Amino acid sequence: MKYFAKVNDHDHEVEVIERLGELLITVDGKPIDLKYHAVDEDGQIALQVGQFSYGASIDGGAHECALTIAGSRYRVEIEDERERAAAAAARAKGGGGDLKSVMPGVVVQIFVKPGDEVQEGQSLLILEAMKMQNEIDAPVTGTVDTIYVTEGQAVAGAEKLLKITAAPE
Amino acid sequence: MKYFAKVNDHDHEVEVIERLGELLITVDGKPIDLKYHAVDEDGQIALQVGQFSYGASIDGGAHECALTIAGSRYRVEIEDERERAAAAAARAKGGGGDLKSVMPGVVVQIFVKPGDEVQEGQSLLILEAMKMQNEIDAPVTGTVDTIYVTEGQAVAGAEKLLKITAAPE
Amino acid sequence: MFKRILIANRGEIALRVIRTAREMDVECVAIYSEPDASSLHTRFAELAYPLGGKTPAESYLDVEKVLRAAKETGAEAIHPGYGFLSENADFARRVEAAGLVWIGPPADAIVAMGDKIGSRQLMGKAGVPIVPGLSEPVADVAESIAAANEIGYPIALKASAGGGGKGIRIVREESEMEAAFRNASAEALTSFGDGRMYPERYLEKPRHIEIQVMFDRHGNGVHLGERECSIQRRHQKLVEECPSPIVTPEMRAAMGKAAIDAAQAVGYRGAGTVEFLVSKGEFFFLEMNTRLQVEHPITEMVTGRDLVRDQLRVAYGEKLGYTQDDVKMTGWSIEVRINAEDPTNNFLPSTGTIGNLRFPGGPWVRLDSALYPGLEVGLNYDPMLAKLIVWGPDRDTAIRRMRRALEELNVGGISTGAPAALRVLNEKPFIDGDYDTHFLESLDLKQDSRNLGAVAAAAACVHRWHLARRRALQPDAGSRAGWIDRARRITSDF
Amino acid sequence: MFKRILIANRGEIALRVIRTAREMDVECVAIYSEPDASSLHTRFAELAYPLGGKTPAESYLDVEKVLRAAKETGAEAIHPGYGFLSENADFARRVEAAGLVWIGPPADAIVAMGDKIGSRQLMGKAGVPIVPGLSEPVADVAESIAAANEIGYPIALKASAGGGGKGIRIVREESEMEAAFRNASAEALTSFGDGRMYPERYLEKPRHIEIQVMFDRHGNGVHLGERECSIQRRHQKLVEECPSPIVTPEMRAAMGKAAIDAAQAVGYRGAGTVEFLVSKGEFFFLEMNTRLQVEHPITEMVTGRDLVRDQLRVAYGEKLGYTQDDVKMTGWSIEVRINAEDPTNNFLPSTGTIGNLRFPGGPWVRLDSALYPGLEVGLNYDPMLAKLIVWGPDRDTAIRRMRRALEELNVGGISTGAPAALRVLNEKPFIDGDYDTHFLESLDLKQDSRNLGAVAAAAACVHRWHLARRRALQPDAGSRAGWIDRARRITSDF
Repeated sequence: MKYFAKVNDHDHEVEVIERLGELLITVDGKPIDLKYHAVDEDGQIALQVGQFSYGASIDGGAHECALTIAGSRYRVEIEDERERAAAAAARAKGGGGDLKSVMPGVVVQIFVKPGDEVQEGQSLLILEAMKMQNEIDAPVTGTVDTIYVTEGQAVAGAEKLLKITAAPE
Repeated sequence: MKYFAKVNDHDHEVEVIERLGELLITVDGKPIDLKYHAVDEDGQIALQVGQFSYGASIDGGAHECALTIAGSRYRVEIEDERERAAAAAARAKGGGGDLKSVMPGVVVQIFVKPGDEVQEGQSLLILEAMKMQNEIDAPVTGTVDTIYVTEGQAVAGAEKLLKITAAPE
Repeated sequence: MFKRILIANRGEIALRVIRTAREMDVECVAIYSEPDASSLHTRFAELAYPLGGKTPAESYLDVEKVLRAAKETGAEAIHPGYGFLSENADFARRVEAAGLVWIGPPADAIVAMGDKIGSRQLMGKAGVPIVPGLSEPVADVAESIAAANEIGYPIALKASAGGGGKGIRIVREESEMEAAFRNASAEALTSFGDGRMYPERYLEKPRHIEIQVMFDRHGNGVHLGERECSIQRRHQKLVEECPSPIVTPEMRAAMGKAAIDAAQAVGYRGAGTVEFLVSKGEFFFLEMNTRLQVEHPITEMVTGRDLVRDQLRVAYGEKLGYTQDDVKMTGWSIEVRINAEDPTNNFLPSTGTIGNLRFPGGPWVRLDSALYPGLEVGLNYDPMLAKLIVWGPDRDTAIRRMRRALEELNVGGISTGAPAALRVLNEKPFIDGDYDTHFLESLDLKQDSRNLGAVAAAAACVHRWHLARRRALQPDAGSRAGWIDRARRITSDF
Repeated sequence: MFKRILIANRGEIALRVIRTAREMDVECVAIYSEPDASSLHTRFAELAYPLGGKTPAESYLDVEKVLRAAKETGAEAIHPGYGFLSENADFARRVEAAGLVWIGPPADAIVAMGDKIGSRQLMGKAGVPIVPGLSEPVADVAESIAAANEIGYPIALKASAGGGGKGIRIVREESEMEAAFRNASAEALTSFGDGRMYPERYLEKPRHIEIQVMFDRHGNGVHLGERECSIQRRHQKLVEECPSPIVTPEMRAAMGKAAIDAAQAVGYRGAGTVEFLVSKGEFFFLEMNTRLQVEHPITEMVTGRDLVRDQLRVAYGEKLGYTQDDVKMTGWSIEVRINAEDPTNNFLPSTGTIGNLRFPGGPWVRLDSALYPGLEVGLNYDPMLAKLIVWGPDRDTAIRRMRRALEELNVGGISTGAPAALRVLNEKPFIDGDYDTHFLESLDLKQDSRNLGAVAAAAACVHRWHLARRRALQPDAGSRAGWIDRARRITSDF
């Protein structure tokens, strides 16, 4: 199985093949002698790379997870080939989609309205969480389709904020 | 629901009744203002008796469990009325049954053979675990029915050692 | 000693107080909001009193509810912890009016130190060093030069009407003053319609260093040395150490005396912390925190004194029982705050359900933690969930021990600032002790300093592979009946 | 310093060594048996080497495998921990013959101290006090009286051919000797066919007190004070404290000197423990443990010295670097061993799968633990799973802190000895420091000293009630299809 893993914004290609009960793993074309042993159902892992050992922890599921290895945290997004192709196709015919809050908070100000054309990186709204104001930027260039929230509204984590239709590439 | 709870060899009668969504509990006929709140699925409990609070832990299931309250451990065996009646009936018609090892170990010596009549408390065999030899005594007066193990055999915890048919009461 | 006290707080600080109180045979009353019914402080206190309510305002900040809880449980005193009502002078007065002991300083001391500007003027009068500057703005270059000569260079020229750093100019010598004043004043006039400027000493490479003090009701007081708290972002501390790598015994004595003077100037009692800004060997009063500080454990590790115990003792009226000469600092201690936040995303708060906990241990590792599996971390409460503290005979050992402990720690379900702290502990300026309050914000925390990104990618993909394999092995429609039968058997034990 | 060492052990002691080594930038190689693939020591070491095998004999005790692991991983030295091969002189020799450094004493010292009888005679010659008695048996009353006058009363008359306490008589003065000898000798003759007797000083209220020593390769050595280990059953220690409540500074100096003499008599190097029996202010050599002791942490807490660090340093050839005068004992430390055993059932071993862990924390609490959720506790390995250690400025505080920590601890899935330790810490003789090696066995550990049996009964029944309720609410046949659909949805994320 071939996977595309994005780790803290760096891309890696990982291939996992089972042969005679063993997993053969390559990262970016190079074989890696990695032993993965789940200690419990909670996410503790005994990880060995060659002779080296790592008491690692994993949080999350098949598409997004976070690995903590020796105190450092790696956020990993994974796509397989089918998913990658589907995502590319969606982008090609104008993807975009729902933009969700990354944390719970209160919508302080909204800078755009439905129909606005926005550039990737452009500020869309301000979300206040704890005592900090955070600008939420457009992830893609496109058109604002729908705005789900209003100023002053409290939102949960991963709640839909607005929808953008991406401009075709 | 009425329960018979044996706690470290002391007997208690506990009644649990649900009324308007609240549990009314009596122990040995006296009401107890007990709030039981399961913290997780592992057995952590927030326990309150009146204003007093206990960070308790529970291990085990419906019939046998161990409560640890403020560092003290209480082993509890529970029967409801039906189970108690069934057990009494079994005893009346000559109960007994399988005697199981309380811990893993090695059978060092067996003092009885099938057909032997034994008195409650009589030594049946010696089980060695860690570096200690432990005499296993007859829990009831009766007749040795079957012996499942041989001298020198390693046994797991809760493995059947022998079967006794209890003498009618 | 008190028989029973109420802790008007939650989380790790409530637990901290419960632990010492239990060791003193003082019963604790925990109060708890609805979301905190399972909290460790609720479970570990001898008594627990439900306040009801979901938000802080409906529970821990509701003075009437807290006082009622104390009355109904027969508590003799109230420990406020930090945050919530701890620096609320009105609450302190209400507590005493209700006939209870307030485990904290006199209300008047809270008031006096609660006003940032007023407290600095008060401290200036008491002879405590404050940042040199004028209390009135200057209107032209000549006045500015005269003031600067009095204050001493380098000077920060700040716009009288300004804020947010706009219009600030750093002037290092007199020859630069004229041009700097004209530019800054013009900029300020344009921006705010007011060209007047405040000259103040500019503090280069400022460090945040604070002194712990403890006073009884009988006029006895000591300082317990300093804590270095310069590893911070937006004034939120992340890593603290005790002692400070730059404080000499002479400087400690001078800062200690200033802290005692500051406390005595407001008639202080109990535990308090006097915060200073330190630059080029000079120190200046910043503010006083009239309560127990989050980072108090590092002082405990180095002095061997239980500060909560001393708080309870002096609140009860006991004499301090030791003098300045009895306070010895041995070895080095470091604390890392475990906050629910994402250091790779500008320390935004992180929320989730705690799980997959792995706690560090072994020699000289202390964990003050409110974490438990199932804890819901939301936005209603302080994101500080735990504090990891180590001690070592010297700074080098303490740093290495903290790295080791951070590598052992795992907190699942949320993101924490721990990786950022680990990064700090591996940076040369920190190891050299040569850092200031800007250091943490200068780091690129997205960098993969351990270079394990490829390993993480491989492990995550193997994890996914196993998840998919497990799904593939799950019972299909045909075998499902048997599976359910088995489930029924398992649950038929009741 | 070493770049890489191998730890020929498992469990908490392997972890203990890993922790200090990591702080010293020394890489550790963990070796592991099949059941230990998930163990913390396997996960926390920098390198992990699978030995294969399920039993100790197939893994940790297999000298060839261990040496091969060291060779294949490039380890420069081997730390044996305690137990397993740690006191195996042949192994020590094999390690050195393989060109590796043995982190332990010279093989000859292990041999000399390994023989119980021989070591006592050797120590007697070296001037270390041993229990007064004869090396040859006496055959009649007259000889017995003569010997007793030399040894000093009270006397224990032991059957020459005996064992298991049979035929022992305590004789407190000469007038009792004749009757005692005749009875005991007759009993021995009947039982063993041999009436000869060994007279030996009878030690009343014996206490087990041991001295920690540390020697380098350059002739420097110190003692690090004593540990009191009298809370034991069948010679298995449960609670240890440092210092001992009965050891005065003078006695400490005398015992320390004796321990150093003992070590020097066998050319000792590294960490070692000289065990003494103490009775009525006199102390007598019992044996020397030529390795790190389980209870070493309490010495670390009180002296501030990391003993594993010193072990690595002196094994590498460094000078000790401190003298006897530099060893200061500050405060009090107590350790409780967390063993898989059932104190209410004669401390029989307990087996199971670890879960429902709740670890204590807060000020001056240290946990050296190999526990993790999912750990299978069987009979193949030492039942000692963790050690809970506290420090306090005085004994009273340390006792109260340990009680508090034990109340916070939970280890699910097995039974542990912790409740027995808690019981000990609440007993007046322990609090008074007035206990001996018989104390623990004198307690009725089935007693409900907290008197919470009724609460436990109620809680257990409510638990059962909830289990039954949950079962009743489970989907019946009609709704099961929907339930399965939901399960399918949840797992379709892949």
